[in-house]
Amino acid sequence: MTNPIPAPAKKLTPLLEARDVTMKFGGVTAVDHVDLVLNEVELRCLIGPNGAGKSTFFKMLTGQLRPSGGSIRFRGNEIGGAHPHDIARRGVGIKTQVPNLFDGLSARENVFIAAARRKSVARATAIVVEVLERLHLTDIADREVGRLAHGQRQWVELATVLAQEPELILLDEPAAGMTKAEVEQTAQLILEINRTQAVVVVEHDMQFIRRIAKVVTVFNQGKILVEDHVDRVLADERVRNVYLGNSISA
Amino acid sequence: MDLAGLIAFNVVTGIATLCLITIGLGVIYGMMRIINLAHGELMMLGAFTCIIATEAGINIWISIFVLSPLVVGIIGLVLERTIIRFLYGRILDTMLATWGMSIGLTGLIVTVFGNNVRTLANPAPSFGIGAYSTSLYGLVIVAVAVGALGSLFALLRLTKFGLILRATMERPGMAAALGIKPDTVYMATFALGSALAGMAGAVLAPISGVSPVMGVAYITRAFITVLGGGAAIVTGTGLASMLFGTIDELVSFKASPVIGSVAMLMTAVVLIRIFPTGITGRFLRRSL
Amino acid sequence: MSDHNQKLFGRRTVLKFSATAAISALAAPAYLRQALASETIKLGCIMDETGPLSLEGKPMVQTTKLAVDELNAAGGLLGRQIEMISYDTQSTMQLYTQYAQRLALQDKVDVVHGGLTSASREAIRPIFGRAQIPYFYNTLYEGGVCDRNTFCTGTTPAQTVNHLVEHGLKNWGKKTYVLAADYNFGQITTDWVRKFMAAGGGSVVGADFFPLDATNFSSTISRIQSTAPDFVVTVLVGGAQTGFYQQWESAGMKSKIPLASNVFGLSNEINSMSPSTTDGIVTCYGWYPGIDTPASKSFVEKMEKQFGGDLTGMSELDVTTYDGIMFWAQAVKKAASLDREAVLAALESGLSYDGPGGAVSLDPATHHTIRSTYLGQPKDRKWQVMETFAHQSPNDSGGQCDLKANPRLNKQFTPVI
Amino acid sequence: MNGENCFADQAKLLRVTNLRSGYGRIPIVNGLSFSVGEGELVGILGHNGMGKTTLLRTLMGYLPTSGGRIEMSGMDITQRSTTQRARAGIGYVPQGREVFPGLSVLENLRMGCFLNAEPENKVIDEILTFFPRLKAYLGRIGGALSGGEQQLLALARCMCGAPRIVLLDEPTEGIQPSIIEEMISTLRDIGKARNLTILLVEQNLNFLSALSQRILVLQKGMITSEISAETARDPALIHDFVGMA
Amino acid sequence: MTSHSLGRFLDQYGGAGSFLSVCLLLILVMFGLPLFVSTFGLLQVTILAVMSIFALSQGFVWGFAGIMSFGQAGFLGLGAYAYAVAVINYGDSTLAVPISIILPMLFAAVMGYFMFYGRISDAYVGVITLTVSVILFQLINSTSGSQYRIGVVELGGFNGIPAIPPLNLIGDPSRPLDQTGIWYATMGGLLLVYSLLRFILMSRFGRVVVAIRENETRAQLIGYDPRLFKLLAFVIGAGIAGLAGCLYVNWAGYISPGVFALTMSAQAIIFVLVGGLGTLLGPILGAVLIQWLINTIGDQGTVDPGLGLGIILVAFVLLFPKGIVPLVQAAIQQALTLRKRNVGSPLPVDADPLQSGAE
Repeated sequence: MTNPIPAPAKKLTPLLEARDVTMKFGGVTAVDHVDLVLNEVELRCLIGPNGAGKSTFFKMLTGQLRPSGGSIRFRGNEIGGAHPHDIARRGVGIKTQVPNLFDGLSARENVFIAAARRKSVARATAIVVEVLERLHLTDIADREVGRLAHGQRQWVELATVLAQEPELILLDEPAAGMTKAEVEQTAQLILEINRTQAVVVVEHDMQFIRRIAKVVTVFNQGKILVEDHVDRVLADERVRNVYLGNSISA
Repeated sequence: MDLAGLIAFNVVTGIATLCLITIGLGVIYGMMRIINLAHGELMMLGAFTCIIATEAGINIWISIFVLSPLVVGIIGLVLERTIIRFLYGRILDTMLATWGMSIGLTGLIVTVFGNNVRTLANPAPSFGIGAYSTSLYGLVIVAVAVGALGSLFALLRLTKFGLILRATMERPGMAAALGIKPDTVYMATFALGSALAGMAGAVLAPISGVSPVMGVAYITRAFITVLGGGAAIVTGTGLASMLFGTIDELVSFKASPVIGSVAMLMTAVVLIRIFPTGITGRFLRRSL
Repeated sequence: MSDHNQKLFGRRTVLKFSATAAISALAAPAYLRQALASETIKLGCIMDETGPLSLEGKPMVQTTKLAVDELNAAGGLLGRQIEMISYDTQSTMQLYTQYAQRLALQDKVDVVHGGLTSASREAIRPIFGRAQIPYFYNTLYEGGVCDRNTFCTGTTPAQTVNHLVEHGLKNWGKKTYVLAADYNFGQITTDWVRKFMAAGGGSVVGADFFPLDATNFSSTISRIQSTAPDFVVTVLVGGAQTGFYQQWESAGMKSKIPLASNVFGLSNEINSMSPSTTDGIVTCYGWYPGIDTPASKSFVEKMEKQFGGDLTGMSELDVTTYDGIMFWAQAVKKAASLDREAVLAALESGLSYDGPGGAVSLDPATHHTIRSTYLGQPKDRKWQVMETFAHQSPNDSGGQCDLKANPRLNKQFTPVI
Repeated sequence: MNGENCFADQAKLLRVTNLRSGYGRIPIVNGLSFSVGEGELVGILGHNGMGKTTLLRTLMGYLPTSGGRIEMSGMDITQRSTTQRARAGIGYVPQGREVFPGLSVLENLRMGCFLNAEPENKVIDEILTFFPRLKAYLGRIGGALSGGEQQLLALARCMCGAPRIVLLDEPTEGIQPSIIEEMISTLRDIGKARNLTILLVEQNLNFLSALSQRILVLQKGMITSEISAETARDPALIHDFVGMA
Repeated sequence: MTSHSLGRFLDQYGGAGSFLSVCLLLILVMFGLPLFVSTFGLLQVTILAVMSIFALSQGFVWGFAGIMSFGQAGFLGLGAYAYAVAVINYGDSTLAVPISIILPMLFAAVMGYFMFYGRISDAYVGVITLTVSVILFQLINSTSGSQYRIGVVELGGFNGIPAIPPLNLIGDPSRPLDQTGIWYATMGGLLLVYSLLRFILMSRFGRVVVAIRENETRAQLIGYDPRLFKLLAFVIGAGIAGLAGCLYVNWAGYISPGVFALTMSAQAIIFVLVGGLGTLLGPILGAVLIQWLINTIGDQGTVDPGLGLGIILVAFVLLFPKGIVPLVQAAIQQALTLRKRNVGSPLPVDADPLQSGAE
């Protein structure tokens, strides 16, 4: 399929564009006028101390929370406050912080449900086999997900996200609770995914961040503190301070 | 003009009646988030206590205001200890279990006393509004409803126990970390709600008749009023009762009691659809 | 793996077969009962013995027992004993069709006496018609049923409501308000009130209908006051609706607007409520406990002797039930057979006897009774008979129902207004 | 058990031995032992997901213990309910503050006084001298406060109960720096005034080192080392902990 | 490959063998019972089959779609009345049957749209369905005046509608079914509904419905609109309840507002709870067992059936919240596992999460 007319507009629109996004819970401002732009097939890492607003920000991107203010555009279309399923259909997939699966169903069934959203039953079944193979889950494919160990559940959730074939993948702490070897596998997987899809990763493990990141955005107290190349960010005094709490004695 | 007065009196009585049948359920739902489908049967037990006591020669007012709440409160306590407490946090399971209690209690009373309607003589005289006359008992109901809502408000707002109740309702885990036993608080709340239901059943007995199956007539009304009212027990119950009671009485007068009741239920369904958290969930969020 | 699957399958199949066995076992007693009781004559009774309608229903079952016992004590019928097969419908409509089918298909009874509300009669009448089992409906009702297989011994509006209305028009005034139970009995009876009022030059200024479990009458009491009728006719049925009388009194209406009723008193109201509530409500029935005839007195004595403290107030319903069974017994004797056609022919031969309510005869044309009716009111927990109307015809169909001439007729005539 | 051990036990206010717990079948706290003496300020340092909050929730009785033992002044409280632990003198400032959102600040503090035998007014007045910022808000409801103010309220509420030991779960989470500083000085002041015992769980190294006398390092549900507050400022440790150079 | 995963899926829900054996059993009962049982006996078991269909409707909506419908009797009643009105008006049951299924579905569609698209929480769905069934009861109960008629049929209020003609051969009103015919029709309906639900649960749609019950948020994040799936499941459940209503009328030959009553809804819930939530065999088993129990207690007369039902309901919620069928399945599973171990193929230690997790 070749398109004779070049589409320059596509190049100009970023994949994801969050402008002035704010989220308040009562007296608490969890996300405070955040701007974030993500290009096609970009890999972005979000870091920041606990309570900095990263997960809240993710929830607004996926429609689980309706922003108190600001705009979120995906491929130029406003998605702020849209239904989660609507956003997912537009091509946003997420692995949440705590594994969030169909606990009573098997791993295979979980992945099937994700794949079958867009594909026919036969195609979805094939995708399931592929993805399970790719993530080395074939052995536990027919076990009930609710009975799997924490790390295994992480992998199953990754598998469901892959099976969805989204254009933007949000990963909230993908390496948490994994062994060193598994962390390395995850890093490789993310880089591999990133060849075709845009990925945003929230992670605390700085080794992991170093391993995969190019551009890093640092959240602190609901705001973006820095956004720069990983090396410069990790060397940044301000970033260190928010992690160590040094600002208070300064 | 006299007719308007009579209708107004009926509307106020209707609102008060709704308040009364709701308040016990409101306490249990508002405090514990338990949808107590046995509420109507607790009212029925209150009415039965009252009728048995008066038949045994006890003064009717003592039966209504002391015996019925006491007996039903104790029954509530027993039910909480033996059934409800194992189901905290499982809202659907509590619904099922309380529904089971509801069916079972009705069956028990039918088995023991037979499925008959008993009547209780109305202890209040009539009074005139111009050319019209009506029962003074309406005033008793209004007084009891106002008194019950007022005391509940005072209990929650002014006493240490009320403070503990409100705190436990908001964050039971944190309350426990401050040395409170949430379990005991829930037990007391359920008993309080049951006692209020028992009293309501007894208060209404002289005008409604007493039968083992009478609970069904109350449960949907009580529910929609609680849900329509929302989280704030006193304000919510009051406001929702005003809305639904007025609709019920006016439509009943214009058309028929059945149409009145249907109109009220329909309003409630629409209200819950528009404000899923009830009137006080949407407005007046910080009220009690 | 497949080995285990087979085991699993095998075990499950066994489980399921035992379930089938259980189901067939459940249905088995049907044969047993049929085989056992071929010697007796079977009288089916279907009645609300418990539930909100039990105040009316239970004494009727007791009367049925008394009548059957009496017949058996006198040697039964055709030299055979009568077996009473009774089902309690628990004031629940669904149970009527269920038990009626059981009486017809399983018990295969020879006659059925029963049915309390008109709703229940209409539910079961077709079943006995199809099963060709003579059916006696012994309750006072709205009148007009015209069905060869059905016999109605209770009083009808043409025998009672007309007198109530006449009494009201003469003593109280031209305007009335009707409160009625919301089903065919209440609806049709209200139409009769309308018709009789119009005929007497009066009018019905309002009519309210209530479901059987209605308990709150305050809005209606307000409405009645706003239309200011000269008297109120109540057609309220069952335990719950009797609450109206207390609310009426406590609203202070008792001294303002008089009440007339063709159902008040059937649920033992004069004993369960205080005389201040009940005194002076004018009623019209085919029998009152106070009627001073030997047959009436001995009936009350027999009932009290057999049921004693279990007896909760007696009414016309008991007498007409007794009449129904006696007419049937008379017909069986006359026909000397249980064959349906023979029994129906005997029933249509102009039977009559002296019942507790006075001389009663069975009208061959309408299958209703020609009997005396009385106007009465409670005074201090006793019924006072105010007036007697002898030989009242069940003229509700206006002569259109003649089952002798037209045996295939099967409909209910209702008042034309 | 010999006499010496007994004595040693009593010297320690809180003693945790080989503690295990987790969510469902997923073990988070994996055989962990430490103790806190009367008047000690002990910090626990650990990454996310290392079991810090799980540890405190287990100590407070929200999570069942699947193994090991918890003692308060020699009394075994492993099987006790949260309420009983609170009554044994454990105060808790949870992650996320958990102020009662619909109750006013004053009512929140009154709830804190539940276990304190002293008259409410007196207790609250005294505590408010350490939290001057809250004085202006007494009538406001808890949910309307900012995150930092809620954190101060949660601390003050806990102090009202005069606990013998305070469990503090990441008090700096999402809090603006000015309030973090205020918390440090407030905690120091109260600590001095009342000989307070604190078990503090944190990621914020600076806060941790500013308040703790010694710091336990928590990794994968186990205490892997103990360091002094000074060492916590060591760049090598920081590198190890934060992963930044 | 597809058939392999299908088989896996079936295993998860009780196995293909179980499906076939249930069907076989139903067919066996359907054709076998008339050989042994009198007309009246057949009448008694017909109601068990009708109630089984009703239970399946509740079982699907609640057990698989996770919708807490407390007013399933509303649809039963609508179906029953729709059949009664249609069959009397047309004098032929050919159209009346589909009407009795479609009308409740339309009603459920409106109601479901109202609830599910209105972000109404699970518990409130329970209260709203309950309230709506009470409204229906009150409305139908107050239609005894002769002005309330549809075509030639008076709705009759409390009286109900008597003498409703039974099903007839398709397109031929002169050949109505007798008692045995209605038994075949009812069992056929049960078999059809059971198979249909089996098929739905195997389809993509059914699997998503179950997934939504398991975790609504996750399903949303994958891109499924839970509101739509719940709505469809609710509508399907209403259609099945409508069919049950149609067959109920055929069984009774008469209909009254009692079908809308809360006790009917309560019974359906008890059937499912006792039989087993999230199974198809469970509701059938529960219906047969409980209905039989009600009849037995009802006949015996000294104890009100409500007392027994209430105790059963509470006991199952407290002690066996999963119901009988899963309990039996688990027992069989355990027996099989034990057997396996005895045979001498010990499970690898880390293969069993229960063992490795619990310490």
